[in-house]
Amino acid sequence: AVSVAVASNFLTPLKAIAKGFEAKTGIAVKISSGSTGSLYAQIAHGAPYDVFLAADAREPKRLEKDGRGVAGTRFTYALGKLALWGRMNEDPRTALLQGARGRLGNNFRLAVANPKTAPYGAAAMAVIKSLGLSPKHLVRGENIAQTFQFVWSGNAEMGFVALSQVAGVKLPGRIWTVSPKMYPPIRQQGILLHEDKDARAFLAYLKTDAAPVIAKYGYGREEP
Amino acid sequence: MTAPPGALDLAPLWLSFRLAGVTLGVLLAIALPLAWWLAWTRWRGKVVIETLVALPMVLPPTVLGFYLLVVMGPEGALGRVWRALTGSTLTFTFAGLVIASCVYSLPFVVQPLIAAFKRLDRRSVEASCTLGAPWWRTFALIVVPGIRGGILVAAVQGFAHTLGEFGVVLMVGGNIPGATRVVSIAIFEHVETLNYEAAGGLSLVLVAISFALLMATFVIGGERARRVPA
Amino acid sequence: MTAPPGALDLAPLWLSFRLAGVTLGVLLAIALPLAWWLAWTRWRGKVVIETLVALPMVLPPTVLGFYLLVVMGPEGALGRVWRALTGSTLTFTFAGLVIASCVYSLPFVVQPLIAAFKRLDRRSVEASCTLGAPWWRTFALIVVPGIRGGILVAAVQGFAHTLGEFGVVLMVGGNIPGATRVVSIAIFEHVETLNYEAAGGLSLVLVAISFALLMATFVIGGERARRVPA
Amino acid sequence: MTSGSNRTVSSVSNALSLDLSFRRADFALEAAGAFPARGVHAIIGPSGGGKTTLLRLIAGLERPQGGRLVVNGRTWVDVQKGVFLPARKRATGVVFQDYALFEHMTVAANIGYGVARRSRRAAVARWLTRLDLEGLAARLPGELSGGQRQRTALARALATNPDVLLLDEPLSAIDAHLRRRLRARLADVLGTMDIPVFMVSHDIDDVRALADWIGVMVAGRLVRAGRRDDVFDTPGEVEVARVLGWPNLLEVGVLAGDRIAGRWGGLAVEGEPPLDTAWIGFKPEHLHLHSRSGQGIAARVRAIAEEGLIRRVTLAVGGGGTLVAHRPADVPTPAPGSRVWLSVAPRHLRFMGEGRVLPGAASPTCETPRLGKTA
Amino acid sequence: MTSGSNRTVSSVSNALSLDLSFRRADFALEAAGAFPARGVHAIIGPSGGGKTTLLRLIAGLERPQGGRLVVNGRTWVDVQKGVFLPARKRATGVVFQDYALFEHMTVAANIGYGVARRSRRAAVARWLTRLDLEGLAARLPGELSGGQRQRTALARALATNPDVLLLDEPLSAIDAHLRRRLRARLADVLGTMDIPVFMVSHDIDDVRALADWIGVMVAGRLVRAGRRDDVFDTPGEVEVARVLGWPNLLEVGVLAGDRIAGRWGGLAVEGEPPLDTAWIGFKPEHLHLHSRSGQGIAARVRAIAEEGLIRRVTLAVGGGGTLVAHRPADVPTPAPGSRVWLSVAPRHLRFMGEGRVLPGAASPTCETPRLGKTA
Ligand SMILES: Nc1ncnc2c1ncn2[C@@H]1O[C@H](COP(=O)(O)OP(=O)(O)OP(=O)(O)O)[C@@H](O)[C@H]1O
Ligand SMILES: Nc1ncnc2c1ncn2[C@@H]1O[C@H](COP(=O)(O)OP(=O)(O)OP(=O)(O)O)[C@@H](O)[C@H]1O
Ligand code: MOO
Ligand SMILES: [Mg+2]
Ligand SMILES: [Mg+2]
Repeated sequence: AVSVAVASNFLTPLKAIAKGFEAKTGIAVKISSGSTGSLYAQIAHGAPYDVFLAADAREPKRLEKDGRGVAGTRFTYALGKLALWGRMNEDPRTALLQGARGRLGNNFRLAVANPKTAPYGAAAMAVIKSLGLSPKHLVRGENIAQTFQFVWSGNAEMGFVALSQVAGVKLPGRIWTVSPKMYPPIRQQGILLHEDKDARAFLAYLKTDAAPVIAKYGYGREEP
Repeated sequence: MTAPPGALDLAPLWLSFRLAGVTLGVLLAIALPLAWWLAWTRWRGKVVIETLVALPMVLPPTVLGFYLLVVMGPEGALGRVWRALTGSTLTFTFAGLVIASCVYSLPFVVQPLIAAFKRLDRRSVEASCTLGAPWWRTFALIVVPGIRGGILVAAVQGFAHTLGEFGVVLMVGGNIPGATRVVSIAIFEHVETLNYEAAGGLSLVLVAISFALLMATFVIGGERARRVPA
Repeated sequence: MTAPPGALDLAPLWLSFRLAGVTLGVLLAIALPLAWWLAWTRWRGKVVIETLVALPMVLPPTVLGFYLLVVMGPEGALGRVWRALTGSTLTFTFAGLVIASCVYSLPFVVQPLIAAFKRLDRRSVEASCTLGAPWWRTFALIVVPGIRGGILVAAVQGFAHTLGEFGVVLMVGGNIPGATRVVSIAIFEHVETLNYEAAGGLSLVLVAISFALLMATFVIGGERARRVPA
Repeated sequence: MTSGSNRTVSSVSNALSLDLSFRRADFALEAAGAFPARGVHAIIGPSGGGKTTLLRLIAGLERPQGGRLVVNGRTWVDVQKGVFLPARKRATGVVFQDYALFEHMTVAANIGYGVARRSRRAAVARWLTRLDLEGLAARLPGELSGGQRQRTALARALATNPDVLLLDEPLSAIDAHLRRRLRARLADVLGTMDIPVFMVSHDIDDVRALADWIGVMVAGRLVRAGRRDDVFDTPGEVEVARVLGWPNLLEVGVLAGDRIAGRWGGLAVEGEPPLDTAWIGFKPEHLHLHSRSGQGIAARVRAIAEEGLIRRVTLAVGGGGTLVAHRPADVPTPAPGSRVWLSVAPRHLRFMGEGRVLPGAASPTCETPRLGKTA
Repeated sequence: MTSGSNRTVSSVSNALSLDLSFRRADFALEAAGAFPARGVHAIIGPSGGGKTTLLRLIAGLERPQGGRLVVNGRTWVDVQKGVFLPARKRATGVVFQDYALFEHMTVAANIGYGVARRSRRAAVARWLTRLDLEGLAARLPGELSGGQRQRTALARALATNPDVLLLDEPLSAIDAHLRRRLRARLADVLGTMDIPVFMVSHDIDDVRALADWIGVMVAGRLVRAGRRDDVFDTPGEVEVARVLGWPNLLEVGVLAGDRIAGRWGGLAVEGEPPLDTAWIGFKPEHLHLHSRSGQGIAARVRAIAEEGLIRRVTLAVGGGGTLVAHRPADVPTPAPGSRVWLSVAPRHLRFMGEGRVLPGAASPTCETPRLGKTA
């Protein structure tokens, strides 16, 4: 069996992928999810995972450097895509620009993920900066899931979320898929934590056979 | 993030203590009468209330926070009432944090108080009544000193727990520096970003202040029954 | 993920109740003597212990969990001792969860017990002694019934809080299905993956079972002093 | 003796009248009476008879299931009309049987608790002195001995100048020496009060020294109420005589004309005894011993005890009974073992009902005092 | 009177000997004595004198700062050697002044608590009967009246067959009627026991009926210990006489030959009074009233009270003092207001030290009983 630690934003696609992998190879996949930061801390303190799928490149890099990951196995399994979700019927992009010019009320809230902890947050901040928005309307979710919840529950009128969260789901309002040129790439990297035949097989599957599933859930692939 | 790199940003600390203090005040005001009633009533349905009060404990804070976010949001029941009354939203504000913390910490304040009220010597309350004391005098001079131990536990639990809580606060507060970015969130953030040194530093300050505060509470509160002179 | 889609996976629920039960048992075994000693000793340093016991409350659970992870990890002090004794690691196991939960819930169990012990009628203990009862008989027949209210609060808090706790458990346990994936983590995960229906369903089951359990506790524990017949 | 002797009638109307019924588990209480503005009413009776419960009903600490309680023209309780004045609005001073002191307050703070702020200092000082508590003002009740605790409770209740004073065994834990002084002080204090005082007591000496009236409670019923000396002289019911400690009670077996008889022998009485008589009784000082036969009941001297001026003679009569005679110490008394004959002057014989059994006694023999006592 | 009279000496050695010193805040206690295996020792004295503390020291509930306590040859306490047997290993039966019942246990469970399982049932049944508690076996203490609570405590202590019995006012909350019966039963029970019994009591009647020996504690010191009748007859210290309720105590001012005098006048005594005499006292029954002058101290009758066979006469003497005389009720007594002259037969005069002041009394006048009492 393969034990996979996965950043929670990729949990849903991973479940689908694991099913396919199990069907194909007969190898069971055990999934543990969490925030990238906690998973890293656990791995650093001996957690029994075989594979780590982070939301970022930072943690896998560090693991590789520390020798806790198998050198040369680190790769980008998915590229995160940023989306702006607004609950109003206007084009969220237009509305956001109006907000930038102070035409939205004081109660206007724009949800973003914490740029320090979530790569989607850093990406969102880059977009905001390029649009010249003031940070006073921002509310921060600790991760991308929480950011989604702020908008979903109506507490924020708009939010920068992951495309994977909103693609193919029926939600109120409208969505603008942010051009990837406006933010640094969100590289979600994975790494093998120790030598294991099954784990390698899983990584290989993730690189190849899983591509359509990953795309279906709203992630991109890095051109090799 | 206004703090210079390397230096500790202590604003969240101050915010946390303010939140814990206000929450404790509100909670005591709610919990004292509630616990009194629960301890003395003979109404058979009271266990249902007792149980309901204890329930927030069993839900993971983040999940509780999620439901609070829904209820307190602009489309939630509480959020709508609040907006009608004050004109502003409840989530992502200090007031919202206080309400959320109250829900979360209520059981930790009510339960020790119920236990204390149940053990209160009924006869000294009766004696106070026969001496003509109005209820508030009986309450302040006989009941409160009589449940000192319970109040101490309730206060320590209510305060410390609100300090340490972060799931609910994160959810409802939105981590807004200066407004809702409390110290628990700040520390958590440091851990998540693998900035263990900053996390350790901030934790240390929090623990040190809390230690001093709690110790003072125990020293004062733990004294043998204080003499009330004539 | 062995559960069929749509159906609720109830294994985490069972794991949670097992964890809460074991933790409560361990905690009572530790907390009863500790609280007894803290309530009666005249040692001036005891406030320090009291404060230390209360301190875990002020740290965000995830942060506390982080430090526990460090201490209990294979290179941590506790982890090394454990490995020397048992040959296995402590983190990411059920035993590790129990230890972590104990640290986290200790204040919620010790504090109501201290308050109860302080209010215990010393004279009935003296009477039991003069009647020749050995200490365990005095403890079981006089002390424990005398602090029933406190034990009730301690048990409810210790149990419910362990059920709902997830920050520490997530950190130390690592969300491993069947071993450390307790219900609070499962619900949290559902919320994180925007599967609000599953989160709601599982929460409802947890709340319903807890409600029944707590209510039963309150009904039994809240009764007027039970008659101990000859 | 000390108290009340020099009082004048202050009012013909009653300061307190009650007619209450109360039930709790297997205990039921029925009490009715009207009491003048002045006077100390001792409530006596066997343990568990309901004395404390009656005081609690008056203080408003128990809620009766039926009846009325009116004090100084004000209705405190009227169950039918739904009136129930809470305890704190009733100006009662209560000394509880178990003190119920405020354990976290000093003695001084306890005493001053019910006193208005402006007069508190003076009142505390006065009552500390009156009850010999001067040195203890700053102590906590937990640091007092039993007697000191009770005196503090007494001072606390008296300091409020209540409309009705309720004392549940106020002197029971106080030693003989202090008791004598406290009794006298209590009498002085009560003498200056225009209020009814109800005092539960187990001590006949306290009752003698302090009470003007006596009410006897047995099994929840006020079986006898009357002037102290009347009750002492004529208990009325055998239960009452028992409570008063009469040692000589004889069950009446045969009742014929002016002679009554039982397993103990026979006695002549003055006139015919009332039909509901079940017992006769007499005080030990009225039992005469004769050394020649033919005079009353035959008996044998069992024991003799000297008690100061009095010699207490225990006598065995027929049927296994025991009688007690008091004799002056300076009169020769037959030695233990001797055979003697006993007589009682007919005017000292008291007829008594079998309180609990006779239907005539089911409603309390409540010869309620209606006038303040004159000198 | 009832108890002890028919006892035989069972042992010459002492069952219990103590010599303890104890301090707490502003209170210090010093007590020493040796007590035989049989006999009831009444401990009397003013409130706060340390009676309860002495019992607690024996029971092991207080730790003395110095001294020894040996029971049946076994050392319970030896402070110098560091011996301190914990309370539960001392076979003491204790009835606390405030009962200290187990509130969550039934009356039966309370009584059976200290009894071994196999004999528990029988012991409970026996003690329920002996103390009139039959119907209450299944009640909780909270549902009992004051007297019922105390009887339960008494039964609980007696049921363990202790080596030493410690009773802190065992009868104080029990009414006169029941008290007489309980007293007799207690006397029976104590009569069958081969152990020393220490009983704190405020009631001189209880002491008279139950005690063989008396110890008087004043301000933490055992100022007098002796056979009951000796102490009653010759208090020795004025403090002791006060505790015993002697109403007639006169401070001695002038001491010359066989005459003593004070502000109240002068009296002739037999022989010379001891040099440390500070007071004289006598019992009220020994005070004689004369209607002609020239005989003793001049006085005026203040009040007369009838108490059964006795008439209690209160007399005002010179210097503002008051004396009390008891007179048989059948002897004519001068009316209140009359002038009388008082005398006491010299053999009834008792000389007393000023307990607390004289250096001679600093170590307790501890004439400790060393032999079981004979009939
Ligand atoms: N809290 C209670 N619950 C149930 N029964 C009670 C309670 N308190 C008293 N009783 C019962 O009520 C009856 C009357 O009690 P009460 O205290 O009035 O008696 P009392 O005359 O004051 O006796 P004592 O002289 O012993 O104090 C008794 O049978 C007693 O057992
Ligand atoms: N817990 C305590 N702390 C401090 N002082 C105390 C404590 N208990 C009693 N005392 C004091 O110790 C002294 C002796 O008390 P003790 O109870 O032995 O008296 P006592 O002779 O039994 O009196 P009483 O007849 O009133 O019961 C008193 O001065 C009392 O005030
Ligand atoms: O999946 Mo993340 O690392 O919590 O954004
Ligand atoms: Mg009573
Ligand atoms: Mg005492």
